[in-house]
Amino acid sequence: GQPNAGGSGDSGTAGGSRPLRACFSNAGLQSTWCALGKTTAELWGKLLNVEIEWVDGEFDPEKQRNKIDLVTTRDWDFCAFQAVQIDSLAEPVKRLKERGIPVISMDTLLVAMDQMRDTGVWCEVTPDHVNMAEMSGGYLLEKIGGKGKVIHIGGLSSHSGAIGRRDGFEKVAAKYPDVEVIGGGVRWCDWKKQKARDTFEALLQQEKEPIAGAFFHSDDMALACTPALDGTIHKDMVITAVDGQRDGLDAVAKGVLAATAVNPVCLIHQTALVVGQFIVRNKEAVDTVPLEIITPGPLVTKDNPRALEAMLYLADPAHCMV
Amino acid sequence: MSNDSPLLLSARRITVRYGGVAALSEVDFELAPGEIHGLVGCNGAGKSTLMKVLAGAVPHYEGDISLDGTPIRLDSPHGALSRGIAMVYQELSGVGSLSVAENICLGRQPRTRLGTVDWRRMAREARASLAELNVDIDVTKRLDRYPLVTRQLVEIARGLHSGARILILDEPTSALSPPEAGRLFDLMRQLRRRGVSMIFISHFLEDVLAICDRVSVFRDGRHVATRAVSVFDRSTMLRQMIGDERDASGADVLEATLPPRTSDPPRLRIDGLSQPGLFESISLTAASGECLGLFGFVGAGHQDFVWSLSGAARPATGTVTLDGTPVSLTNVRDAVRRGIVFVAADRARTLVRGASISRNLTLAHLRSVLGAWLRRRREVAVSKPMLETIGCRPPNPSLRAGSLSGGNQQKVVFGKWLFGPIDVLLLEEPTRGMDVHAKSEIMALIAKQRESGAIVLLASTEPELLLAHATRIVVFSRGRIVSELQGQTVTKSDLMRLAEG
Amino acid sequence: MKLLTERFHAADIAPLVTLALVLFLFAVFVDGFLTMGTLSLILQQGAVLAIVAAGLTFVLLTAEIDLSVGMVALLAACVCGVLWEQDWAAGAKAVRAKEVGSLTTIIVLGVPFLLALGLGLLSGMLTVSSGLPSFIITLAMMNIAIGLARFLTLSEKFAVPPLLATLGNGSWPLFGGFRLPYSAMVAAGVLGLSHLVLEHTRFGRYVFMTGGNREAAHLSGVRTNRVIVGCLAISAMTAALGGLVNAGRLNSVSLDQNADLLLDAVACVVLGGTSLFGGEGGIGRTLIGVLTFTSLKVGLNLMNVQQLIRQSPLPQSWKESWLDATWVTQFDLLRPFLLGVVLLLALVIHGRLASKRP
Amino acid sequence: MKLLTERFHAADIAPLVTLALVLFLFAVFVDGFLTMGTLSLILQQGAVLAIVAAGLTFVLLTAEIDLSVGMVALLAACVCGVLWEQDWAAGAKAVRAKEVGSLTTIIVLGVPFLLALGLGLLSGMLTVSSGLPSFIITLAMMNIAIGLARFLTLSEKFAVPPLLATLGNGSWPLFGGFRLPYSAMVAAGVLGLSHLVLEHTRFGRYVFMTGGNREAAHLSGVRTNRVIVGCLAISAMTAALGGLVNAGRLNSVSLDQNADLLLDAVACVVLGGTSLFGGEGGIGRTLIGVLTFTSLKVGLNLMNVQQLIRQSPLPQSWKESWLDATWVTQFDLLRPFLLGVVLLLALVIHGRLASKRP
Ligand SMILES: Nc1ncnc2c1ncn2[C@@H]1O[C@H](COP(=O)(O)OP(=O)(O)OP(=O)(O)O)[C@@H](O)[C@H]1O
Ligand SMILES: Nc1ncnc2c1ncn2[C@@H]1O[C@H](COP(=O)(O)OP(=O)(O)OP(=O)(O)O)[C@@H](O)[C@H]1O
Ligand SMILES: [Mg+2]
Ligand SMILES: [Mg+2]
Repeated sequence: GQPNAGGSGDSGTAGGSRPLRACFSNAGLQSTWCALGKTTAELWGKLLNVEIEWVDGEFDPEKQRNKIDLVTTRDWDFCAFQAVQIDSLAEPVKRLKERGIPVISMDTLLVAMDQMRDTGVWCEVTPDHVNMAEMSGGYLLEKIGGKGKVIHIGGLSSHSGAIGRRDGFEKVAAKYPDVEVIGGGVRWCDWKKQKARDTFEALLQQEKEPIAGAFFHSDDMALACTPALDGTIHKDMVITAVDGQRDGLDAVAKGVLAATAVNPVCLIHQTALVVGQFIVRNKEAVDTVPLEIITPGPLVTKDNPRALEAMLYLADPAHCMV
Repeated sequence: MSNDSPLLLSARRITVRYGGVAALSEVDFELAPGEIHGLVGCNGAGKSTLMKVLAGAVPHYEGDISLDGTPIRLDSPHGALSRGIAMVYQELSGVGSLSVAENICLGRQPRTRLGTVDWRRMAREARASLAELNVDIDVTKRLDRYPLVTRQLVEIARGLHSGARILILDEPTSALSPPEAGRLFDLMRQLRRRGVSMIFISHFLEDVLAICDRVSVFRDGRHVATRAVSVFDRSTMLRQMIGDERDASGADVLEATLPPRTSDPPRLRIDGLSQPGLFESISLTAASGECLGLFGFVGAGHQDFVWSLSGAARPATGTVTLDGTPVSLTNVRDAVRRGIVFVAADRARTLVRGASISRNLTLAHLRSVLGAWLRRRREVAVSKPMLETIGCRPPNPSLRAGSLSGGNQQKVVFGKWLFGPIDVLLLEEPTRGMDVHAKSEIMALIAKQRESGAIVLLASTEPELLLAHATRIVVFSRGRIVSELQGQTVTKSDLMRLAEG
Repeated sequence: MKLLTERFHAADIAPLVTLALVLFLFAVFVDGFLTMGTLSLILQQGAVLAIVAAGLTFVLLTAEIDLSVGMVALLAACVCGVLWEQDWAAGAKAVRAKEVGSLTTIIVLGVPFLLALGLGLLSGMLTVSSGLPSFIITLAMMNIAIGLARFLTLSEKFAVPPLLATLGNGSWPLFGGFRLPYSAMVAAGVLGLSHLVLEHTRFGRYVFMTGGNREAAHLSGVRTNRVIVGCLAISAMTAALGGLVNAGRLNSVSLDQNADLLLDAVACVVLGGTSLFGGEGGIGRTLIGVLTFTSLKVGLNLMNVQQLIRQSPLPQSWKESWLDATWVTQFDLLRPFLLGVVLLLALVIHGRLASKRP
Repeated sequence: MKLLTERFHAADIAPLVTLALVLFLFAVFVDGFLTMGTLSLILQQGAVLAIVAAGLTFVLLTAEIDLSVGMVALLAACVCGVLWEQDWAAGAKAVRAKEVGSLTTIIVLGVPFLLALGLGLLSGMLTVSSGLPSFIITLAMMNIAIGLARFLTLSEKFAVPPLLATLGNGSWPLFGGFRLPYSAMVAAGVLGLSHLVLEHTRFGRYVFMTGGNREAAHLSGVRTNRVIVGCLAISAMTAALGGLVNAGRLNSVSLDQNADLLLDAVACVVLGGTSLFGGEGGIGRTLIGVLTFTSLKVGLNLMNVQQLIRQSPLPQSWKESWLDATWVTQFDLLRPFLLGVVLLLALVIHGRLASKRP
């Protein structure tokens, strides 16, 4: 049975009994981060009796837009989107608003903070990218004793998360005058492992004396680059990154990465789901919902194995807690 | 026409070089108003090249050209046309995917007041200009739906239609049957009356003598002589074309006495071979050592017939047996395996111009000639003697095949087959557009194969060629065999009469 | 289209049949496909593609190819965005978008076209002067365009004039449920104009001749080089227009846009039956191609297998097992694959028919 | 290379000159470019490209094109990764990678090749049977490959056998600082083999002749259709190998890989001087092309403008102003643009020289 259009007020009459229908979409499942987010939403959807339909953004704003355009023609109780590109989903979200379907944005902003409500975004659930970068980068810089050369490999420079991470790292780096970021500052690699690897190798080979450390905007890029180190003078380079997903955590456990700041994907998707179903089932009004919910993300290092263990447990697809 | 009439167009000291080779050197040429000027010479004498210069298709010429006394520089066909110089090219050049009408108005579509193309008028003009040539076809159909003859006629129609004051016709009749050619000549005379000057190139010297006012002879890229036809005759013309005083071996055979049917049993049997639209139920037999001439006008089907025997064309219905065992006509490879080899008229379709001569020679029998592991030295080693046998000049195996002359290119194409057994030799116009020497050299090679027991099927539209070399002549008309001639005396006019069916 | 005015040949109507077939199948298997909403969607999503494909048709008709359309489109949009966020225009983050005068807007929208025109002419001239296939020249040009865009935007995201936003998103509500998107109107205009040029002007005919037999066209006085340069310029311009409209639709411009534009556009043109060997085809065919392609995309996106299976008259047991199968649960991921397969099928069938032509 | 053994023509040595020029310029303007390290880097980063380009050379020599190499490479890698993470192999996240038997590894590595072979043959047969240009067929095939990869991986990230990782990353330390990457050895093997096949086997000869003049080859009894199918199969195989090596290098496989592989490979082959019109070229040229291209990429990545300007003997004032200019501070973003420009220049020059050949 198709539930009728949500939002119009009578949707919740059946109370918690009626399964809600929600549409989720995030940047692209090909990144571990997004994939785990999907698992989370589906797992918690079962617990909270919400049917989740997933739309893969495929890391292409047009593909995502085309799919979301179609989503707006169907009936939902609520939607939660992570836009590949800010503003690209504004139109469909407006249409959803007209039909009274609440929309929650995850991680990346759907539209600028100040336009959220008039566009129809009820709430933004986001990690603190700046803070994550500060923690991870800060750890790196003190590990290398606050001096020496470091590499800074960035994500996609149009991505608000990447920009936040850059700002965070540069903020802490500013505290250490003896630290030099080689290669002329951040090197944008569009989250692409291959590009990161090529750039990284080039930078390595250029330096005559060992490079102290490297900061990556994502574990995936970092792990694609670490193999380039063995056999070079940079063997014992300190490498930290952001994301803290399964691979990243394993890498920390193995000591490949010194640390990674957890971008709490599970928390984000979870929260979005919880807030969404709460809004619908309790017929919340827009202004009773917080505009922004910032989810905390711990730093995981080899030094405190307890935290590592905990994260490994919590981030396990079987639990999807953090 | 007398030479003192005011000159319409005069070209002085024209030189054209291709790479190292000088195609034309220091050529002078003059054209008087309202004359038909004949141009003769062996292949590569430079006729087409000079004409292409006048038509603006060879911008890199040296020398001066003046029109009506004013010096001009012809650097693009566009420029030449805008000055009233049009040319019908030796090689067909239509746009197959466009309608006949558009091909006739190619580059000059009539326009409405709004500047848009006027389709109705275009069709009307096209029909009119084709009617002049006694051609009545649907001009809105794609050109490539029509046979070769029609396309040649469309080419000519375009030239006549161009409204040019100087019209160049480069071997326009090479693909036409006598009646069509005759019609063309009438039209040319009409145009002359209207004051249009024409340049007419042909290897058929009779035609040249019949229709032209003056004739210029070219040899090896040089201008040899220009005379009024009244004071010219065939033999002198030939002598000047060929240069030395060698007896004019080029004198065409106009009649021949074919030997009686050989007694030895036929090896090749062809029963009811048909291909819809091209030829119908063709049945033939041939014994080894025979040279079976297949005569007909262009489009009579004899050429398609040899194509389909070669296995390269769409498979035809009917049976072919060689030495009693059937031959499948589905692919070339099997045909070659059975010793059935094919030499087509058009070298552009049979030669890899970009590859070296040796690679072209060894292509067909790579395994038997070079074995499993190809080595360059060995390849050159086997190619050299072959080049000697076929008399290719220059005999340098590592040259680009494309840099050879037409005739020599043809020799290479032919030599390719000599590396393997030849039981049946299929020939389609093997000497098209070649001069007497190249012709005789090629035909000598073919004769040698015949003597060594090969069956030769020689399809041609040139009666002279068949009369000179065939032991038996089969005449085609409209895709059917109309008669088979042997053991009797045959003349060119007989063939023509029969071919017209 | 001349071709269709002749006696029909299977190859000529094949694309139409394909379109009909696609629509029919979706009408049967996707409930709610045959609605005005879907139609507007198809128009909406096909518009950009149609604009770009129209220009590309010119190029393919001359037997050349323009691989740079996607990135030229992107570059144009980026330039527009960058200019728009200049201080003399709407300022950073387009905060002063309200106050911008129409002259400024015109400049902001005009410059990208001039740039595109320049690039198109450049690749055209390089192609004809170097004697290399346009394939490789435009390939390099594509890298240059994306590189330039990357540098101009410092690969950040830029806002675009509201005019574009309305153009890209706005639509005109007609009878019940059906909304005619402005972008579709623009596309219609471009297609119509291109059709007139191709069929009723000398330039248009020269395009066909050049593609059909360049040598012959040249010898009969057509300045084929100019024709080719012209076509590449045209496709660059339409690409720019497409890029702008698309940026408007996405409300912003950044480097990850237009990634598939080139390949989709080529697919559309060829799907319509325009030959890559030049000389055959036309805008009408391109239109059919675009419609087919877009319907396919929209239809596949609309398709909901779970539902289909539930409603299907199959033994319950099968349904059960199927509903848990990956290809059902993960159907979303299968869509691009299916699209590719259908495309290939259609193309091969069209090709075989065409090769059978006498 | 036959061509070079003949009388030299400018067009034949142009690619070599280009390579020399590139190396020279970087040697001057990038300090620490002329080191063994850089050499190993070039080899390391050029290896995958070389493997793929080798196969592509076959296709271009027959005057066809294979647009599917990039995605076939990706698909092969994905299949390998998915198999590797099956329970009968290394299991999810390849936790049991240690215990895996060599037979399993062989299967995991073998299946991708078979799949690629299948796809190659398929596109080949469709090309020859439909009479369409391989351009469009392989274009569709590319979409199919990426679609399939997306579905198989559910677009997640997969681990690959350690064997591949060592192959992709390992290297063999030789004299001072110079390390010969294993991947480069593989590439050398592939190139060498391809060269022998092209120059010394009948198949290779047929490839050249088919490209030179298909009808002539056909009339001489060459089964040109088989030749073309063969070439497309070969390029699919090399693509698969390249994809696997690359996955090994990146230690994992996910859909964002090999995005530029196709265009880079084509650029390499053409840069080397192999003609897109077929019949001219060879592996030697491809090698030169790959080296030029990779040196360009590496050199540009190594280039550090700030430093260059500081060291340059220019008036201080200029230096000041330049050092703050965007094009200096954001030089990173300018790199792809420069690459494109240099490529275009080289190609155009080569083209003009070649067109001057009689
Ligand atoms: N495109 C070309 N490249 C190189 N050489 C050429 C070219 N065209 C013609 N030639 C050479 O120029 C010379 C003159 O050729 P041309 O076609 O004028 O001879 P022709 O008198 O027309 O012979 P035919 O009677 O066979 O037409 C020949 O040596 C020919 O090989
Ligand atoms: N395409 C070409 N490129 C370079 N040189 C050419 C080309 N065509 C012909 N030549 C040169 O022009 C010379 C004469 O060629 P041409 O075709 O005129 O010979 P020909 O007189 O026609 O001989 P034949 O009677 O055998 O055809 C040849 O020796 C050849 O080297
Ligand atoms: Mg001639
Ligand atoms: Mg000749």
